Amino acid sequence: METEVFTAWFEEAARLVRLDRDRLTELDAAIGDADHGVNLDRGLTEVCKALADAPPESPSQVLTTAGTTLIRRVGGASGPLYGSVFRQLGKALETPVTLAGFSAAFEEGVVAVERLGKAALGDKTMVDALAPASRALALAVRDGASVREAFDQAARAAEEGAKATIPMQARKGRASYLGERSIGHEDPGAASAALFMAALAAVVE
Amino acid sequence: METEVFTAWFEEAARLVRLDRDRLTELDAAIGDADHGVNLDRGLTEVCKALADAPPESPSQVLTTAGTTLIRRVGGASGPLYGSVFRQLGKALETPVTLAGFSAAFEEGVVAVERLGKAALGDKTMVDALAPASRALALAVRDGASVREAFDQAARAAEEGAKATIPMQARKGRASYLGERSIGHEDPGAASAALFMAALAAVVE
Amino acid sequence: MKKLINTADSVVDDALNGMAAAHPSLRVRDQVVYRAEGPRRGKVGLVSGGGSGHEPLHAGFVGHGMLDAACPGAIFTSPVPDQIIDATRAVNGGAGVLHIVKNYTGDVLNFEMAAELVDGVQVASVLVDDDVAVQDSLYTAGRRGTGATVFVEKMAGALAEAGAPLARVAGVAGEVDERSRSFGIALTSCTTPHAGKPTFDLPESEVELGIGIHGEPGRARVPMASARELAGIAMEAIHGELPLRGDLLVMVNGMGGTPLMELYVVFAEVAAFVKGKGARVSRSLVGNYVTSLDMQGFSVSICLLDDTLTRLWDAPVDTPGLRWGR
Amino acid sequence: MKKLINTADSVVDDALNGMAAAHPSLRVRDQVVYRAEGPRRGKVGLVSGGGSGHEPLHAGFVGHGMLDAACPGAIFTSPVPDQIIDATRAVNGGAGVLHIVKNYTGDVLNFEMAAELVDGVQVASVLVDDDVAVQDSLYTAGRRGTGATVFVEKMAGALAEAGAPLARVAGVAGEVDERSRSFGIALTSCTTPHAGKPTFDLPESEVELGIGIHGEPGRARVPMASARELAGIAMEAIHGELPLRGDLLVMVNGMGGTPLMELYVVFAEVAAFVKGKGARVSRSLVGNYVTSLDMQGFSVSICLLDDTLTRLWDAPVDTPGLRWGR
Ligand SMILES: Nc1ncnc2c1ncn2[C@@H]1O[C@H](COP(=O)(O)OP(=O)(O)O)[C@@H](O)[C@H]1O
Ligand SMILES: Nc1ncnc2c1ncn2[C@@H]1O[C@H](COP(=O)(O)OP(=O)(O)O)[C@@H](O)[C@H]1O
Ligand SMILES: [Mg+2]
Ligand SMILES: [Mg+2]
Ligand SMILES: [Mg+2]
Ligand SMILES: [Mg+2]
Repeated sequence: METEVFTAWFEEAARLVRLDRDRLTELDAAIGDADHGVNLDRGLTEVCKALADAPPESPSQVLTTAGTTLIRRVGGASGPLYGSVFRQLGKALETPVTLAGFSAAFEEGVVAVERLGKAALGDKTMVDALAPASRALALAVRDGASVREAFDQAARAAEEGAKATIPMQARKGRASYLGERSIGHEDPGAASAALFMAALAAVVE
Repeated sequence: METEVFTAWFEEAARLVRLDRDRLTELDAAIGDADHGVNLDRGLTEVCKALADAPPESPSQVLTTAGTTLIRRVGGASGPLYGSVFRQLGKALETPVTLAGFSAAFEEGVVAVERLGKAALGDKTMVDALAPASRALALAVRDGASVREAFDQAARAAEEGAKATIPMQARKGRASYLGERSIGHEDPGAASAALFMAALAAVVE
Repeated sequence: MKKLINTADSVVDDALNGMAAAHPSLRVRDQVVYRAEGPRRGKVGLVSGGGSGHEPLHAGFVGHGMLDAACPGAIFTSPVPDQIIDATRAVNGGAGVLHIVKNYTGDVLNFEMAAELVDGVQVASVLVDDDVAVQDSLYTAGRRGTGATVFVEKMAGALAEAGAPLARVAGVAGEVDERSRSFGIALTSCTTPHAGKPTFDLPESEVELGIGIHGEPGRARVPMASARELAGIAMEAIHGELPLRGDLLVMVNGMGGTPLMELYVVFAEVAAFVKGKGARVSRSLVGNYVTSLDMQGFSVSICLLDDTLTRLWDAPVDTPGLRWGR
Repeated sequence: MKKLINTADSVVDDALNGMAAAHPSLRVRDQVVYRAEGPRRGKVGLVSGGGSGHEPLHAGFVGHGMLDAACPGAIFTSPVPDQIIDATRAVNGGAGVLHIVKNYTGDVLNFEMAAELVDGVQVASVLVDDDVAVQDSLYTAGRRGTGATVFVEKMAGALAEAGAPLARVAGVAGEVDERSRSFGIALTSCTTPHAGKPTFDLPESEVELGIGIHGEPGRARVPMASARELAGIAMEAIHGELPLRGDLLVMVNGMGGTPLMELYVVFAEVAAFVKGKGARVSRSLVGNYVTSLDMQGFSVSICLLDDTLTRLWDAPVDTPGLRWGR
């Protein structure tokens, strides 16, 4: 997987988030403060600008640039959290990028978020979409799947993980203030995480 | 006309204003500040209390008590204005009260308002209901009409005068701030003045 | 309508009780708000008042360096003569009392009656009429008193505190009024507790220009526009009657339901306009000072300062609504 | 939605320009608001920040006796580490810097990252978590920081101004937080400029109990009730976690769209409740201090005072949002 693929990943993610900006914000309005779509849209626009201004030489550089930009431009909870996913992923990623190498590095990124946010599976956060995606990647590698199959499965797992947050009661982040009233709504961060995985699947096709 | 008639006048006026309180307030909302009904309702309730607490000995006393109470309890423009109508009317009224005597004293009350408010016929104020009523009384006296006929005609004249304010552009009071936008609305004070005259007609029947 | 009240009839008294409980510096007696320490011998007393619903005006401006007493009427209804008479007698320190009256028929009539009826006290009165939305002509009740009331009460208060005689205090109060103009724009109507619904209907797409502070509709309606355009409309209206020059006192006032953040957005535009006219923002106020219940919108008030007025503005003031220097 | 803005994207910067234009005592640089005079050698620096939309919090509390810098984020979005790092470096007078952080995941993460990345400056941080509407348990992000932030910023600011060392300032800041609790009730939802419609729908007949300051819905909904009943609900919730006793600092805070008159009505009820519990209102604030854009509603914040805290509260403060003693 070449550097261009990773640059394309964030361009596609930016496009999908822009398209779904209002849906993400409405999900956040229901159990948060109605800014998630706006936050990510702003952040990813900045990421694309950064990647265009100084085209990175390596996949790893694309990811660390993206992660750092998200931390520097988004704010809120999702800025540092997404930022550390991509920064850690970038740090751990070796060139040339193989599917197995990406899968291992991605798992490190997910672990970084879990640690930073002290969130576990079932807390109704982005982790509920990211962790299943990571697991799906690992299984695909084990089963010798193609890059394309692997990312399709990761995207599907993230999407299912996001939908699975609907019946959950939030234990982390703003939604946790609602207690039982958080049940019945999809977590906005899990929804945006699914968009990131969908974008990746799209660009490797 | 006995003292009881005048006490009954204010009780009936209080009843009519209470019934029309919201209409008066809505008229005031359109070209003023939405408090005329509330103001008069509050004032007339106090007048009835005052008349009950210390039953006056003469018609003149009923009117000066009513006028003073309105000045002391209503505030706004209508408090001092209605207050001086009735205080002047009371001052000028001689006992025993004849129709001619009442008519002359009432005219003095109207003149008092015109002076205090510097308002003339056509300025879109209570004067546009009070002055025609006074004129109708004077004519009735001249034509030797009965008390009942006289007050019926005064009430009708006040009602017509109030309706006649609709096409007028206000030149006095809050409605004048609206300039041409004051056209097309009945003046709340003229409307309440018509209620006062209707109450009088009702109690002499 | 949802309001934090107990009943529409008790709201004024309940709020006065809250003020008394919150501010030991104030005393409330018979619907008049006084300084707790009472009148100062030889100091001119300042009494103002008007309908309630404009908080902090007037009661929030009672205290050192500003008013000695405020007479709150029912909501949007001027006080009655009895209140004004009580207040005038109580604050008289022997040097006479200045009545600061906003130019509305009701306020003028009730203050006039009180001034006639109170005896043994030397009373002067100043009429505040700063609102350029109303033409001052034979065909209107004259310009309304709005935001400049804060300027008059503050500067006259400082002068009285400094021991100036009644004539001087009244003179400067009138001067401040003459050098001040205001203009207001509403995004929504206010809702009075008794009426229970908006005084006027204003669609999502429009704003009301030149509104009063009692929910009186304005002179005209225009499509909703940017803060820059709306501030421009207000400033042009003021500049047309009071050409901006030199040092200005600029107040961007919220109508009660508008968040401070938006008022600062407006202030930035107002400051840019002032600069564009070659004048200078020398002193400023941004916040809710002369409100209209829950109305959303703003008004701009501007006073042409000179050294004396600037000194009077800067003088120490200690009231619930305005405080500095002590 | 009608708002006095130019664009949803520019509202925060436009408002900051307005603040800079209105308050010569402030400097705005790279989305950080500083005291114009800069850091004082040997004085502990106080830095706070958080999402915009809560004005006057935080930028309105920058000035003598309170904050040295405030970092405003996007609306309802905590600031980014860069802002906090800039502010921390700029206000360091050699005695270290205290970060005052409201307990929200975003605020905590961004301040933590900044504290790690800024080097050469001794940084301590205090977490404000006073909102009793949220249970402080393993199953939540913990109590939110709301009204008590004003108390912490004021008292810690006074102590820093007096020259106390960082450890002491941080210690007292934590103590103020521990001795303070808040509860909020909304009559309406706020509307963010970007979303353009209310964050949550609240029918005319209901109120939302235990709301946050970002339009987060509360824990429960009940039928609209009188000011007395609503104040009672808030006070019982606070009293349940912080039994009222002795001298209290009581703030009745408006959420942004509620008129001052209504806040005084609520304050009267709060004061009566306090009296009923045998405690005493020793100091008070009534007004808009920690808002949520245009939301209508109120919050009550209470701090159990002692002589030290009372002295720190009374110490001179000179900021756009809070001023006395100079
Ligand atoms: N402690 C946490 N761990 C992991 N993810 C979290 C945590 N707290 C919040 N999130 C994620 O962040 C999302 C909210 O992001 P955003 O709305 O941008 O920030 P904020 O909540 O500060 O407004 C939530 O939907 C959730 O997925
Ligand atoms: N200068 C005036 N002369 C005569 N009547 C007046 C004058 N100004 C106002 N009014 C009358 O008073 C009425 C308004 O009364 P009200 O609403 O109670 O007082 P306010 O205008 O102070 O709210 C008007 O409808 C008008 O009839
Ligand atoms: Mg959010
Ligand atoms: Mg009226
Ligand atoms: Mg009125
Ligand atoms: Mg947020």
